[in-house]
Amino acid sequence: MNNNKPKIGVYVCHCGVNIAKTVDIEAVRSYAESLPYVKVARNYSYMCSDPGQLLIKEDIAEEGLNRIVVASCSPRMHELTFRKTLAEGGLNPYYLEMANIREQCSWVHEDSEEATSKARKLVAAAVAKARLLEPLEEKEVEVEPATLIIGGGIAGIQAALDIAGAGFKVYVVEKTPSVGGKMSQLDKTFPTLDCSACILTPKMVDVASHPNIELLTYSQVEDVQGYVGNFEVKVRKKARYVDIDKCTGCGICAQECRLAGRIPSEYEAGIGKRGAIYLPFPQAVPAKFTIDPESCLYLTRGKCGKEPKCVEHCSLGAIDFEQQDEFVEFKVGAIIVATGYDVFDASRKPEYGYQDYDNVLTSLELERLVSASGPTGGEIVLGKGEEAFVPKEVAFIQCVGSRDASCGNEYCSRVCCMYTAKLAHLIKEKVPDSNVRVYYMDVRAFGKGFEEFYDRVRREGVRYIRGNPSEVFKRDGKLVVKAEDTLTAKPLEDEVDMVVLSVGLEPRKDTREIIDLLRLSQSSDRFYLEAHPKLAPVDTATDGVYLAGCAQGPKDIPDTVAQAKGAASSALILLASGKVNIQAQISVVNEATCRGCGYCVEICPYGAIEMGEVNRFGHIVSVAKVNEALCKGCGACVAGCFSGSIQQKSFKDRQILPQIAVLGVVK
Amino acid sequence: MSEQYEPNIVAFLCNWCSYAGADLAGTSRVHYTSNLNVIRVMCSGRVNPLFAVNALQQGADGVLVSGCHPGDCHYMEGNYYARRRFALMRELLEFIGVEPERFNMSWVSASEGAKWKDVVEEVVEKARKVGPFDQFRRNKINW
Amino acid sequence: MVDLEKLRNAAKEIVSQDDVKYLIGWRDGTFGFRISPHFMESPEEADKLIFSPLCTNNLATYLTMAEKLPIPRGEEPDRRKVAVMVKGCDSRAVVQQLVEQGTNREEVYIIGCPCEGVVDIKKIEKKFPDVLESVEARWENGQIVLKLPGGEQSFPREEVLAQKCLTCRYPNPVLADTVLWDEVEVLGVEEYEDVKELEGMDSKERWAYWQDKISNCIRCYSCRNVCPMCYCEDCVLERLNPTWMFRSVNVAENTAYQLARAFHLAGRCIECGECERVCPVDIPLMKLNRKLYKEVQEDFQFEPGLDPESKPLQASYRPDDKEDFIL
Amino acid sequence: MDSMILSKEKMKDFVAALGQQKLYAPQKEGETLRFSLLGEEDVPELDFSNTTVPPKDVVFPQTETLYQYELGGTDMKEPEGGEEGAVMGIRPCDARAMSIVDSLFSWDVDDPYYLERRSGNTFIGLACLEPCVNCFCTSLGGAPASTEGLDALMTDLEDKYLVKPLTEKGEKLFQKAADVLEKATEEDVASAEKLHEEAAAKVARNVDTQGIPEKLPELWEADLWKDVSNSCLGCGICTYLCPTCHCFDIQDEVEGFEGRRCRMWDSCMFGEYTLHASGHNPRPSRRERTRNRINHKYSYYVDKFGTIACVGCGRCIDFCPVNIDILNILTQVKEAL
Repeated sequence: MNNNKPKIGVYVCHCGVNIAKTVDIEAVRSYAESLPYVKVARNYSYMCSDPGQLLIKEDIAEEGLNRIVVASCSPRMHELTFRKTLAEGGLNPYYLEMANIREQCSWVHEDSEEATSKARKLVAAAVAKARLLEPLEEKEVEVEPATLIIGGGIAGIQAALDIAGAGFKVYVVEKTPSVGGKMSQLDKTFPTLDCSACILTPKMVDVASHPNIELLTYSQVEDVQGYVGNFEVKVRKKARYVDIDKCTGCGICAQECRLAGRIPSEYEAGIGKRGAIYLPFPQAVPAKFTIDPESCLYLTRGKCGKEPKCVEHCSLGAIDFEQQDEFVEFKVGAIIVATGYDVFDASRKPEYGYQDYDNVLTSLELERLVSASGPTGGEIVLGKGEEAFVPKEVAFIQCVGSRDASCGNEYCSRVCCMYTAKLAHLIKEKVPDSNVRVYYMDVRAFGKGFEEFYDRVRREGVRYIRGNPSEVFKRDGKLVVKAEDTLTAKPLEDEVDMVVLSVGLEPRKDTREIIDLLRLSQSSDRFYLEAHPKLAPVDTATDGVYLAGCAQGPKDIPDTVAQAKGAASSALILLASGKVNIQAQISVVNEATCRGCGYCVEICPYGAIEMGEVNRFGHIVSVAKVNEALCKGCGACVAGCFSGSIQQKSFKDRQILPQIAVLGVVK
Repeated sequence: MSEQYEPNIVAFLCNWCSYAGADLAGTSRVHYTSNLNVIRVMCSGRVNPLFAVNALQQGADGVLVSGCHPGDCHYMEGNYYARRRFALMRELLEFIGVEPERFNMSWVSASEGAKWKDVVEEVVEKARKVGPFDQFRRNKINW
Repeated sequence: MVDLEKLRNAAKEIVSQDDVKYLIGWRDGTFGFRISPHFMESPEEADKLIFSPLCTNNLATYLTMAEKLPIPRGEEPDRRKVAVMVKGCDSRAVVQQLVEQGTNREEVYIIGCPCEGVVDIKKIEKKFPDVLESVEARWENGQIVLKLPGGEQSFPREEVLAQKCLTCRYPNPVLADTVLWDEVEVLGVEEYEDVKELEGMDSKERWAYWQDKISNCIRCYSCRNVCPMCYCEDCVLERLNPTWMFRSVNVAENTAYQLARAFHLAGRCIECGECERVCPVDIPLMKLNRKLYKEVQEDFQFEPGLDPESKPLQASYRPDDKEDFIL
Repeated sequence: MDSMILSKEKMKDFVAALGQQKLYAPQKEGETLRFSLLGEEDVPELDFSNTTVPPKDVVFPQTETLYQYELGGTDMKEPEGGEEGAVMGIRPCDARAMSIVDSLFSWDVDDPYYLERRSGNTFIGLACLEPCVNCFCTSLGGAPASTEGLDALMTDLEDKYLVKPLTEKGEKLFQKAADVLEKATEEDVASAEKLHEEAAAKVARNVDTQGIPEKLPELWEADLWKDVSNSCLGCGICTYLCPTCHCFDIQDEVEGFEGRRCRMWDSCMFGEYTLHASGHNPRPSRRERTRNRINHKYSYYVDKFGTIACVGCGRCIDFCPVNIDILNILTQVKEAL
């Protein structure tokens, strides 16, 4: 403990010209020098550089500084850097206070005089607080060597395999009956035209068979409590009404189901049908059947003929209508959110006639149509029975639901340009005499091999017309795309057999649930917000929770896999070190003045405070007690305490009030 | 009221949304008025409404508290508590004769650098309109 | 109907119970219209007990006031009950104390006194400034009868009752272990007329109004001390480190003090009006409290001091709380 | 020194004639009557029984700055000394209180702040003709027209005041306004004296203090202290409104990087009073505090300065929210002796 008179060192950073251009550094420095308790005030071109940090360390040693104020960039940027500097210089790292004179001063104010005067104020406020800082102790807790991965698409699969491969336990929780996600629905992948199933299926099998991975399909995370390193997870395993230990996946039940071929299949994007008991797709993992409780006659009406067909035909007796949802609970140290995305609902753009005309398809529907495993066996045929025909004139409309403020999606979905090129190529390959054109705004072919692929497709005869169609309508039984070729300024009315809407990627509808569960934030595009867009793209604001794949924003498969590996690596750092520092800036109760009203207990969002008893001169009185591992240091309890008896370390009333005074009084 | 009157605003920003949003405004080189000074706290829930009273008393002409949008609080609930507390304090201050223009609260997310600028300018403009705070300012002359 | 015989007998019985430490009631004061809190430890003192329109004091405040003096080693704290006589408003104070664990339900015995309203002592002393002899008072047919030195006089409620009683919606105890007589009719309707009158002014007028009142504050802390909801061991408004407000007595600090006090009572004030009654310089403190009471009721559909199981207003929230004031 | 007559109609002229000097007088502030500095247009409010707050705050302000400083520095800046002034409309009981407190502030060391104001101001009393219900000045050696501690005494004669200068200071002050004053007749003087006597007879409450100062400490452990303090709220009304209570606290108030050291009224009824840094308080409950208040007034002060530090103004009785009545306490004390 350092109870000596404060000796403050103030360091004003030029940040090259970033600060120095608008803020008069010397004026700020000399002002700082005049403030009470300031022993040293210096300026330097880059305080975060090695020589800059050395300056602080030397002053600590030579001048006996015991509080440090760094006036530079945002504490969100370099607070940790300078805390480390203090520690290396032999000071408690929490004796640091920063004044943000870059992001919130030099970069936002043009007038040099104003910026300088504000910088002085901010430095003065920091000095006022620094004087009253207290040393804090960082405590360590053990990390539960396991990870929860929410979502069993390619991102979740990859992260699971990596972590499990490193020898740690993984729980994969997948909402649908099978892992595989959206990638399993794709036919080929751009730009290499690999068969999507061929590269994905082995990984799906690996996930199921890996000894370190526990796969919980058809399951949902219900509750997450605890904190980094020690999350307590509760998962609901929804009833499949099929005993998966008995089911061999033979499929007779599905053939016999009275509703066979009558329920739109999710996997087939609605263009294929399934029964009430179903396997989502042939390569599904686990290869176990599931009864859809929303369509099953027996489950919805309590009656299915004399006896449900599935029961009748399952010789192993695997059908179990009595099955209930089960709950499993386990502890993990880290959580990876790999929940993926939703495909944009094309009916939200009614001008393109998706709901009105049979031959207006979404790209995902076309994906199933061209797939050898799809309902037509890979033949591009529209219509049924006698009306069936092979479309020859095909138009793609780009950016449906992307780059479109009218539907709330201002972002680019990043994959549509390339999957359109791929699908156009596949159509040309399967229907060589077809005419394919693509109505586009811009073609973004930025990835490895993308531009080459786009060139190839154009050489194959796919026409790119720059113009956003205004409407798709029907004339004389034919679809007409109305657009303007913006390069020639010519209005077009293009008669076609098939219109493909290149729909974008959207945040999942259940995004909110996960946010509530894990205390995540959303960015303005409504995808989950990463801790930093550049330097912490897989981390979130919640320690121990990481993002992978399209949950964080639209991306293609290689980017998804790369991020999944990044998330796995982040989780592994935690698991491998086995220990994590918990918040030092937590709440602390003054038991002598606590009146035991319990407001803080009610307020704490983490259940970190409970009432305990103390002996006050023979009287047993109840007072609040803080569980240090659970406290996250938000301070909501502090503002709710009437007697000021609970305080947040580093953000105590006695530290904030002088800041307020200085900002009010200093001119 | 002198012509050169420039309001002085003290703002309390939560670390995760609003402070980050204000940083983003900086990173994006959005320019705004320099009348507002920020005190960083971890959560808007930490901000005791009495801080606002204290700020007015000690020289601020207006106060701003900014946190995450409802539902986005990094600590889940802090901004809800802040909202309730500030609703009460606002009524009280208004009732005692403090112009409501001096007492502001906003939700600014980490991605709303542009909104931050708008909020700052609105708060400063409102304070400018109602003039210097003189209701219960500490008067140094009495010292 | 108030029955003093019944009251005294009940008090004798209650105070004789082994698990009751003492009983707090009211007795005649030393002069005029004043009455005094009566602390009785034995049944013999019961004959001094009264209940009349002069019994303004909210005795619930004494539940949290007794000092917890050091107990010598080896001795046990006395956890016997304190019996307290409460009017409707006073009972709400007990309920709110229970909500906030300021009082332990096992350590209090609540004697409910349905109440037809108490007089505004300041009002009546203005009418009769020189009364030295102790005055008796009673309710009779909706009137207040005062036994003045010159003979009995009766007054209509509106003329002599405290403002809080004219708008009282809870004249009957909301929680009691025993209720001494029949419940009384609820006559009060709260229209917040005085609050609305102030709301109708502009900021400058409002401040002028309050500045005038608050500049008189001598910071005697009687408003805080008398408040049954103010029972912090160490009041943050007087604390030196950190200094939320100076102890200097001037308009700025007095205002900060009164604002903080009112804010701490938001969603907690049960409208007993004691703060305003005791104020030696006549600051209309209940206007502040009632303003917040009104807003709390309108904005959060919340009234404190009714249900011991309720969650405190300031320690809870609803996701759809009003936010029309947010930019 | 001859008595003079000030016609009530000429009050404004009188105030004007006193010139630029500060003049404190009772003023109505809302419902509350207290002494304040008279503004240019103000007229003293002299039709009252007594002010809520005693005039002690003119000489012993509730808050006063001793000096200012900069945080971390060693330089001090003292406020400038006060100018001369006058206080008008003081009741004799309150004036007597000042003269009692004078001994304290000029005891072991002279208190420059208090004494400067005491000597710089001229104190003009206003005889009390209608004692309040709880007045008992006559029991303590005072009277409704006592002149102790005053430089002049005024007596209300319906349409005019009889003004009697008592000291040179008083005389000097009234000389300034000689133009608006008339000579008093013998009848005027006689009727004032009669009123004074009548007023003294009207004082209804009383206490026989015989023996109390000497024997009070013997009742240290008496039950009565608990009985009389049970209902005490521990507020500062009785002491803040008491004209003889003179306890103060010294506080540092810091704003930003500047601070001031100031002193302000304190009250022995507060829990913090005599609270040691260790956390120990020799007066841990309202019982000891009440006991101290009575002992200080009726015994310790007598020991030290030979006079009871109570003038019987009755404020503590009037304003106590829970009817703690000093006369009642003294009666019990007498009974217990």
